[in-house]
Amino acid sequence: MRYATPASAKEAAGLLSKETGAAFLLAGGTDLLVKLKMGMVEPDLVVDIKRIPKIDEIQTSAKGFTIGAAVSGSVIGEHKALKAAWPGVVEAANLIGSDQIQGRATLAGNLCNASPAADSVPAMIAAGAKAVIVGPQKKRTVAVEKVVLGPGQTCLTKGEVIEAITLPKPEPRTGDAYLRFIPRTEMDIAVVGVAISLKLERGVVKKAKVVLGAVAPTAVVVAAGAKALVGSKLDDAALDKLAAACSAACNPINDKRGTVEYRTRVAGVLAKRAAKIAFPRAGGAL
Amino acid sequence: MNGTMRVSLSSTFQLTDGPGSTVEVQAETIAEMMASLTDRYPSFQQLLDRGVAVSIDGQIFRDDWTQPIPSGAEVFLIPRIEGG
Amino acid sequence: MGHDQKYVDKKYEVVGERFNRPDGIDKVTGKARYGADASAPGQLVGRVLRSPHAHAQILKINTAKAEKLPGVKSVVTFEDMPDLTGGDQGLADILENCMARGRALYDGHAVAAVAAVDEQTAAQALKLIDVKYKKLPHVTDVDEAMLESAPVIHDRIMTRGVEPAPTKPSNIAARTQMGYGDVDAGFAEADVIIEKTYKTEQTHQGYIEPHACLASVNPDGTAELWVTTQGHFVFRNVCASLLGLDIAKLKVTSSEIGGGFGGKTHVWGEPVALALSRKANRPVKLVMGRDEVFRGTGPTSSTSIDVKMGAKKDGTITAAVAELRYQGGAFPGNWAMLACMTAFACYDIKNNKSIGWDVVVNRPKVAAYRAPSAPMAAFAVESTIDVLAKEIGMKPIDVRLKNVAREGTVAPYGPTYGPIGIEHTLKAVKDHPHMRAKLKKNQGRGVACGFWFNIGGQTCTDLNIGVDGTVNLTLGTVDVGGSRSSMAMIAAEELGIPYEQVRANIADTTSLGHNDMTEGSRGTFSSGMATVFAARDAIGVLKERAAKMWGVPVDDVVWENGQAVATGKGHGNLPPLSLKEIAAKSGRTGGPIAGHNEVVADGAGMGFASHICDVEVDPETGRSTIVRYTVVQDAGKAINPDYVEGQFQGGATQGIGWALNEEYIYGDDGRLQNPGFLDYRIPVCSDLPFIDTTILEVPNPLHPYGVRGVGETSIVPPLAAVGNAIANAAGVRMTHAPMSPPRVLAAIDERDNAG
Amino acid sequence: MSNATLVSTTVNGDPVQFACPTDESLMTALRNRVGLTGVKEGCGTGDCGACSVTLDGSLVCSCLVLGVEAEGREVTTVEGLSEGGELHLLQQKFIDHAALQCGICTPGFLVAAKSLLDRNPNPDETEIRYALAGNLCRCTGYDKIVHAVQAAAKEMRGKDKRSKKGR
Repeated sequence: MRYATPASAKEAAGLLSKETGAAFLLAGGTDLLVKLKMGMVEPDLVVDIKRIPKIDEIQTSAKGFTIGAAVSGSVIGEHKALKAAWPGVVEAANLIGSDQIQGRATLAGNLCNASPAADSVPAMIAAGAKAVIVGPQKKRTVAVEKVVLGPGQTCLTKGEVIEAITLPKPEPRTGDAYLRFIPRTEMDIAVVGVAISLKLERGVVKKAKVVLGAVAPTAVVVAAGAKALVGSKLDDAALDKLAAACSAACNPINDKRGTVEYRTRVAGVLAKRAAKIAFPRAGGAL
Repeated sequence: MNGTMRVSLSSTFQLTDGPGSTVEVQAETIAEMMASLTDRYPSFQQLLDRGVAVSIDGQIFRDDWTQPIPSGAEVFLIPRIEGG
Repeated sequence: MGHDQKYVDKKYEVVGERFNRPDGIDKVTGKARYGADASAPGQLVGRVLRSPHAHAQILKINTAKAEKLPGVKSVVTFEDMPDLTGGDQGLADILENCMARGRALYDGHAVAAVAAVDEQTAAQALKLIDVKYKKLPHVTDVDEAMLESAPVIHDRIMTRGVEPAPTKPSNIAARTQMGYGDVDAGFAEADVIIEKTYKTEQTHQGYIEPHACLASVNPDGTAELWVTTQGHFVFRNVCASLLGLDIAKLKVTSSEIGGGFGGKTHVWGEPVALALSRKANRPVKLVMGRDEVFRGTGPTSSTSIDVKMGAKKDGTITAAVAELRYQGGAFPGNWAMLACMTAFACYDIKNNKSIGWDVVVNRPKVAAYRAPSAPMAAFAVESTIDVLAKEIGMKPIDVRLKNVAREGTVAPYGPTYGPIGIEHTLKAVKDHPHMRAKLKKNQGRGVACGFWFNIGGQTCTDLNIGVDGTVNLTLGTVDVGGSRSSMAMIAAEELGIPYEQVRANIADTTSLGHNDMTEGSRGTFSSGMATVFAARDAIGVLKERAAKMWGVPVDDVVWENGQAVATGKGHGNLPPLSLKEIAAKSGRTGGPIAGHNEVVADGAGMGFASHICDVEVDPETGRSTIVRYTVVQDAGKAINPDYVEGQFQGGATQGIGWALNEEYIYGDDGRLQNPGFLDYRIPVCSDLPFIDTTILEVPNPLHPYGVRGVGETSIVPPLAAVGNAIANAAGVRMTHAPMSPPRVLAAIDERDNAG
Repeated sequence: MSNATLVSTTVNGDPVQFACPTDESLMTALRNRVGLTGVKEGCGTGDCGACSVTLDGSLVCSCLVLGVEAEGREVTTVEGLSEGGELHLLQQKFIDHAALQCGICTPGFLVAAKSLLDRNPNPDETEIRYALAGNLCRCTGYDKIVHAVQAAAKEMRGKDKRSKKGR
């Protein structure tokens, strides 16, 4: 296995595109090193992007935030402006593993690992996040919800690298939240995850985005769930509709972490709870 | 002291060709009791090989076969216990 | 019997205080050396190849390619570990479990092993071993394995304990029956009868340190083994038998041990490491990965249990029957038998019967796990008692007190109890402020009792006094949870010197006589007993030396407060001689001063506990949170209360993990789905509240200090305590452990749908 | 077979060089090449925290870091907690409160607890419990560990006011 530490995203893309063997990108390494340990991958080349200048920084601009691909969860958790703007995204990022994992795990890595249960992905989608993808030739920006194609599969072509995740500056009276269900209080993979982002107008939901994790091969945007909330002040009828829409949108599997029935049922429960957290964050009165 | 006593056997130790649930033997120590039982019931040896403990008046002895058995004592043969 | 009764009421100077452990500094600084922390010149890395199939015939193992890989020094299969067990089926099972012989009996069963110059080469070599399997039908569920239609795992297994003796093999290794009285008559007397069926899933001890050893065998048959174990003397004997070595020529050193809980009472990789080393003529270090620990070492049984209990309206339990089905993994065990012995042991039930079925399945060979077999039986019995109490309109604690076993009660396994502490623990629970604390919405409280035996066993201890008066205490029982501090305290107590003057060490197998495993809560009980006697032996020598120094008859010397005092007529004005003063002159009064003791520490007491658990259930997700927990247990005498509390808290937490989330999950293919700490969910720090403890001391009259073992009982009550709390919080009676969120939510739904 | 790479790094304040295969974890490199066996392997997959170290001040599982990633970085292990022949207060409190039984998880807990107190000198019980959730202990039920961390935090806060002790 060769180990490279390129000085730019473009150089990283070049290394990956030229490699004829198995090549992997290393950011936080919290997924890659597990796969190495378990013998699930045998890389010929590992490209460590952490030495790329500024890739471990969060840039703030008038448009929003640019979160470098090597920014760890603990750095995200300490970023006051980001936390104020997108508390749901920060919550989701901070739910990925223990403090030890937080010291390494990244949003871009969580996205590229393409696990159906990734915590940050539904939250990023609900917040309208985009991935800045650098290839050997050109750069492109893709909405996060378009990045993951299936378990372990992304839209990245050979040589492409996610350089950063961008989050827009939230519109006024916007609030988001992410909740997941795990059997313990920590150290588990989500059995169900729900991210909700709401925009209010005069105390009423004007726009909503509802995204589920761990209930289908990829994160699921639940349009019917959003529709249930729009025009409401989060009354019980709207919440019940939301829950029903979320449960209906589930297409989960039975596995060691949960059953189809359980995931379907709890998706609705969590959706209600997440909405009730996002609503006051957007300035609404429950 | 004639050393005749009544030994109760847990069901695990009851053999088709062996004693019933209680048996009378002459013995003053655990070792003598065991010898007497194996003399009378040859298949008893298999049970000893699998592990036996002796309860004398409610106290369990697993290993020390020199232990004297007081006359009139309540004696039970029970399976040997493993622990964690 | 016949121990010094006066110690039961003795006033202690050292015992009962909270002293720091002697190995503390090494363990907080990283200096302590565990199983994987030793190295030897020229050592190789050992790795094991494991079966990916639940049950398969091994048609062929081709190791030629692996052997040719540069850097590979030895490859072994069962052919390198010939069967020397001479008809001892127990040993033969151990050998076959260490290395498959013609058949892989479970997912994770070792089939070959390599030793190579480094990790990478060893991993590469494993891939080059070509094993041809023919898959066979498998069964992993205990109830399914008992069916006539189940694939039979061993043709040699004919059920023991049934009449007439079976003529066909089956997966049922043995039937055991215990109890007394007439249960039919007892049920006829009952006003209320409750019958329920329970299931518990398989759990693992989950020690954080994986199995690890460093083995070195010389061509002349001398050998050394450094290993993390609960009993290095037993490991020595077993490994010597399996490998054909002389016991005295195999030196086994127990490393610091990173948790055992019963799982390190059995050999797994050690004989393989020795075989690899013998073939390579180099030291071999074999360290398991976490997945190997889960797949390839011994968890506890999964079970299926029926309980039927009847009671009169006044709470008297008139009859109780349990039928307990326990799987022992791929080899027969006595696990259901142990369950029979413990199921009703907390109670005085005139008519009781327990029937146990020991069953084999295609899972790893079950090992002891802290009070083995008792927690599952207690889950069933203690849950049923709560149901019974509700049915007759009594408080569950009052039903328990009404039927509690006491001194003089006949135990379900036959003998009559001596002084035991179960009633004391129940009364302490009843009076505990926890029982009166207010509960919030969705919260409920449960109580449950538990019993486990203590065992004694062979023990040997040395006590050597240096010329400066400091004392080396040399022990042969592995220190799993802090026992060195307790042993040093006992030596200090006996000798009448400060704790700091005693240093306790664990000897290797060449430096001390045989010691049995640290298992069955015996460490402090039995080594403590040997330490008392070794110290008294040394005191005898000290008195002789003092007599010599004074020139008085030894009968005129007594030992008081750490010094020799002359008591005879005319010696009144002799100043006492301290241990230090006598030790300083030892070279001129007869040589080194030592005490020694070999003992079969029989007469161990019984361990009883009662627990209180408050749980909050989220009715929409089925998730249970432990909000408060109290352990009340009889310790006989707590030598070092810090470590007694630690055993109570640790055992309770393991039980809570089992109650809520821990389980082996097998796929339809018979493969373990969750061999890692991510999905085998042991409790994490944020899952728990502080665990309150109350230590009761009902002395065990057969120990010089009244000690009872405390290591195991605390894992017995939690499953039922949690289940009873959930029943009171959510109104659903859980009969399947772990009571994980999906199971609890399904139970809530079922109740709601039933209207 | 992986290429070995020479890594120059700082471990517990000292300059250290080691050569390790590129696919070797920092945990294995620290244990086998630097000789710091206080870094424990409980799982190798980031689930138990026994191999916790800090990397440039950030708490990580060293099993989830490649050895080669340590080039030019600063690593602190349990062996680096005590200074000048004196135990770190957390180490002393773990002993005083009997916060260890088998002790295999103890190095990881100490590194994680120090990392917590460096960031938050006055954590409440819940904060302590969540900060230590990445460290598994199978012996203690965590009770005495949390008490030890609380006691150390309290004393360190007191000492910070009076003297420079209590890092």
